[in-house]
Amino acid sequence: MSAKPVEHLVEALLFLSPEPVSIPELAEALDVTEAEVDRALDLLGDVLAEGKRGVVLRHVGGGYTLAADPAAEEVARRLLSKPKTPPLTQAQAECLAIVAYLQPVSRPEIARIRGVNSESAVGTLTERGLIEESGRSRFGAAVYRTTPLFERLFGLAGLDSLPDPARFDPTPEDERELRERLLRAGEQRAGD
Amino acid sequence: MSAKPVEHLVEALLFLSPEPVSIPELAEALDVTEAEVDRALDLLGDVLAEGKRGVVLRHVGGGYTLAADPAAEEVARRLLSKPKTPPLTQAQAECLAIVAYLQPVSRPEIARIRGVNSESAVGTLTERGLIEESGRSRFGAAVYRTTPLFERLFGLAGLDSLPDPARFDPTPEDERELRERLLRAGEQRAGD
Amino acid sequence: MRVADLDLDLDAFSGPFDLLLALVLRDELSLAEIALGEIVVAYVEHLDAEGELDLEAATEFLVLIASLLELKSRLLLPAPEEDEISPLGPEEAADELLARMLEYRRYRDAAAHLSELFAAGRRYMYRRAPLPAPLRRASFDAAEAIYEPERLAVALGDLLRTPPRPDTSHIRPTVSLERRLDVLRELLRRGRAFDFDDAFGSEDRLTQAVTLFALLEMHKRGEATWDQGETFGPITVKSAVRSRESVGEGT
Repeated sequence: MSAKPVEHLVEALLFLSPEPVSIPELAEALDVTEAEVDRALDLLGDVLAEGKRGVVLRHVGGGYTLAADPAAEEVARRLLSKPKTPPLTQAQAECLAIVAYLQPVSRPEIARIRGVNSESAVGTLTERGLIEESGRSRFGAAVYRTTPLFERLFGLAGLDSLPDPARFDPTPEDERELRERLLRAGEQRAGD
Repeated sequence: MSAKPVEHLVEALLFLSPEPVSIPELAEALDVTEAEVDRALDLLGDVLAEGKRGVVLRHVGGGYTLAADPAAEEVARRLLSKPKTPPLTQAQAECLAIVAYLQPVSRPEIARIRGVNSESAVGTLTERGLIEESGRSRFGAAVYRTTPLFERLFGLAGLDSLPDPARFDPTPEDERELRERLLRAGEQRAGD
Repeated sequence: MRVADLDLDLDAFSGPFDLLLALVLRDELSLAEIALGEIVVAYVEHLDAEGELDLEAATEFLVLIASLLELKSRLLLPAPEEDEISPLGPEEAADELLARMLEYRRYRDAAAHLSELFAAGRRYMYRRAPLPAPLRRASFDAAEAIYEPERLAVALGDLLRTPPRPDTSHIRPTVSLERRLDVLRELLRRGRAFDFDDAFGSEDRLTQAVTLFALLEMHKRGEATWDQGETFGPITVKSAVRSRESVGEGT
């Protein structure tokens, strides 16, 4: 290791680590002082400044990380992005339906309607870009809405082209607001 | 994209891709000729030659990929707390050699060549992802082939980079001597 | 289907294949009488009906039928005077062994070479990071309508459904014989006699039946008896015990 310049080792470590690495972590792994790591990061930052190579050095979330140059995003998409559109699971379809018909809607509300924790389904839908956070509720919970990509993937001209759920509604005579009825049905399910 | 040198985009693509990328794939994603990709890889290979930076360019598994410089192996294992992969046992190496050269090959055939049951070694190699079942022989036995991971871990650009097995054949003198020894052994046994 | 279950209907035998095997192995059925060709035909017909080839089963069948054929040929052919397959001469034996050893050596040396490659290759570590989020989703421009909007309406319909009341029909009320005996004894202790309908007429049928059963039990033990003047008439239950102290212990 001794012969290898510290900035090269730092580059190798940042290259391998999927998460940002902090200066103390780097110093400990390399068995050098934090000042030396600092210096190495300066050197590396010069070489990997934006526009200089295909990879750039980034300082994010309490650490350093390497990232592909944003200019390569379009070609990267062509090479790597197999459209992530697998069939929706029942949980995902339910969450998506709740967000689509009630938006904006908070995560606790989704959970109350479904009667089960919906964190993972909401996470997947967010990751796939079908829904997104659109702010906070009065109580500080994240509220969600659907995205333009959602409308694309469902072939909808707009949110008002969503099909009328009345056709699949088991209690159509009930005229209360959709949100209220969903919440009530969810509470009854949870009360079992 | 136009302003960005091809080798920078190639670097970004290889950085992002979890698998080695072939020249035709790179050419298609970048919308350039394979000759241009070739040139870009040459340039990149110079910059990322071993010992020059923290990351090196490798030609393995039918494509190109980036790897951390081996000089950083020790510090990287410390940072990522990744143990060294155990070396291959003699039995595993023999089975792997037979599969690599004769693929697709069945387990009974492996056992016949090695002269011993090879179930456990074949199982371990399958578990380590170095070989995989690729179908059934005429007689219903599973047949095996090597995986892309095998090529990557063994630094092979492809299966045709395996050395000619004739290289491992004994010289005619060795062969004659071996035959003599066998004959003598046979006569001794016959004389018992 | 397992080969053992293959149903056979041969001239000399009818039943599953594994039974045939067992009979042959126990010498209870002579292989000489069995037309092995018919078994093969039966198996091929079975394959035809099945429509697909189960390789495991087919292999098993081949092994079994081959051993039966070998057994039968030994039965039918005259035994050789002596072992006619002469052992290999030393020359041939050495050649055969040599060929095998050379083949093995080739792979043993190739294995040593691979081990070196592995030792060199595993010094290289590769990046194992997920793709950045924007690359993990479909791009807006390339996105096509692949989901059915109907699916959302159906999902919402499912969520509007309230669960049906739990079905409790499988839970039966239980009536304890012990408890009915206690009730009867208590009534008799209080009054020496009572009318069955007055006491139990308002109970459900199951309780009445178990009470009647308890009464029979008490009659058997000599604790109680009854009068019924006419068919379907009122039943008067009376104590059959003379001394109060023995109630409950009179067996």
